[in-house]
Amino acid sequence: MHIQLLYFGRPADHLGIAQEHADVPDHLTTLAELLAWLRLRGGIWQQELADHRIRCAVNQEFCELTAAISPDDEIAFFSPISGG
Amino acid sequence: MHIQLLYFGRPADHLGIAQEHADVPDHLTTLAELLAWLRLRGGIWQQELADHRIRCAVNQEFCELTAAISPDDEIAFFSPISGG
Amino acid sequence: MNVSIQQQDFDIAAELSAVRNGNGKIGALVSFAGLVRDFSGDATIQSIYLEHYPGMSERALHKILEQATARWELLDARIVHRVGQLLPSEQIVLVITAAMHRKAAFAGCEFIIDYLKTAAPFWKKEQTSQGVVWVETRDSDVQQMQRWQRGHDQSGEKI
Amino acid sequence: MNVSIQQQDFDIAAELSAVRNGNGKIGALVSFAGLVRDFSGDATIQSIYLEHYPGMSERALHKILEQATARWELLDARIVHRVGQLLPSEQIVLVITAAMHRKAAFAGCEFIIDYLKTAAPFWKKEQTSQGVVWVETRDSDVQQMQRWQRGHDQSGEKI
Repeated sequence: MHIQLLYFGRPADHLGIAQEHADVPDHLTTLAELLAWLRLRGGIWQQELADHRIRCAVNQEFCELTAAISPDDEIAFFSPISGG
Repeated sequence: MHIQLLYFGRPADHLGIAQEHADVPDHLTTLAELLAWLRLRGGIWQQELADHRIRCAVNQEFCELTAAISPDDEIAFFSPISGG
Repeated sequence: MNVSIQQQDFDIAAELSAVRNGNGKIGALVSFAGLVRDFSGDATIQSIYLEHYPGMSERALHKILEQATARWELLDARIVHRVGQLLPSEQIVLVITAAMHRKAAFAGCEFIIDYLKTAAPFWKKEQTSQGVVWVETRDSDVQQMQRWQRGHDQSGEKI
Repeated sequence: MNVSIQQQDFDIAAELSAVRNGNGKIGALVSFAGLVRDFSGDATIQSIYLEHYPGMSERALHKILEQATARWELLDARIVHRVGQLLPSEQIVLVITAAMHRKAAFAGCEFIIDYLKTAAPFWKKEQTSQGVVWVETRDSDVQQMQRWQRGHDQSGEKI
């Protein structure tokens, strides 16, 4: 399954990545599963993408980690927002 | 008793007077008595200085009609305020 | 803290700059500008005329600023109030508050204009399509002011 | 209603003029400007860096303006939010509301900035004397936002 991943805030900064086009296993069905799969990259990915430190959006709407993912979704991972 | 009288807002406009130096009878001791004495001028003075239409200040502080007056006070009569 | 009662128009940007004045503690700057509306009920407003009680009005506005500063952590606050003849859309009054945090700046600014409406000796005459009227204190303004006496929302206040 | 996310500084006077736009119904104009403070806790702030989620951030801000306009009688409202590197005392964000009456303008403006803090995808990094920190949503901001959900003070709202 092809998915566009975006990173903002602390994880983007610490992982040194703003976006990637990932080909993820088709058996991943939720944001939580996708995060767990990304954490398999190890090292800093495990820390930065820990569930409790991450907020997400699917197709530019804030979502809980239980949200489903679909092919061609635009998925964003970021730290808690702090604008204004 | 010598008193300086100032008028603002509706009564100043309708009476055509902004200030006057009045020599008022010494037996007047409150704003209410002073107003009643001024209303003796008759005509429009009776309407404009009716107790319920008038607000007052003594020496630049808002006061009730029961407030005492003293020689050389600066006394102001005006309509309810409407700034801003 | 600064109070100005003047005939001439004011420049909001210049007044904001004066309040900021390079103070790096300021995180929130709130302004309220009151403008002359072109209507009053069903009537069209042609102009308004504002007068004040010189001396007492300045003292009343300073007192309101002091009350606001005692209640909220304001770094600065300022009132500019115009008098004389004003046309629709003209600026009447400006209130600016500066604070570290926005809650104090908002509450302080709204408190100041609510009190100005009910505790400062200004009078407004409206020249409308239906004649000339001296505006009197509105019940809604008195109610707005009384909310603060009940302490309706104490978030952001000094402890 | 207008939203702008930009690197360059904004001119509050020009933004206020754009909102007024000769509309004679406007009686109240409220602005909130958020500035970079020179401190954060015990640390000195050297600069901040703001980033956003392009596309989503504009949509989020428009949605907040729509919510405010649905709840209060606002004649216009506007948000300008800067991104990129900013120094202490620089302007970060501007919210302007215009209404016939001040209560709606104040409530709408405060609602917009409270929601912006908790519902718009912006991130702030502080470069301080004690190192670099990505700021996270503050509990106090969440509480401020939640006040509106409880309808803490409904005066000035549409009936």
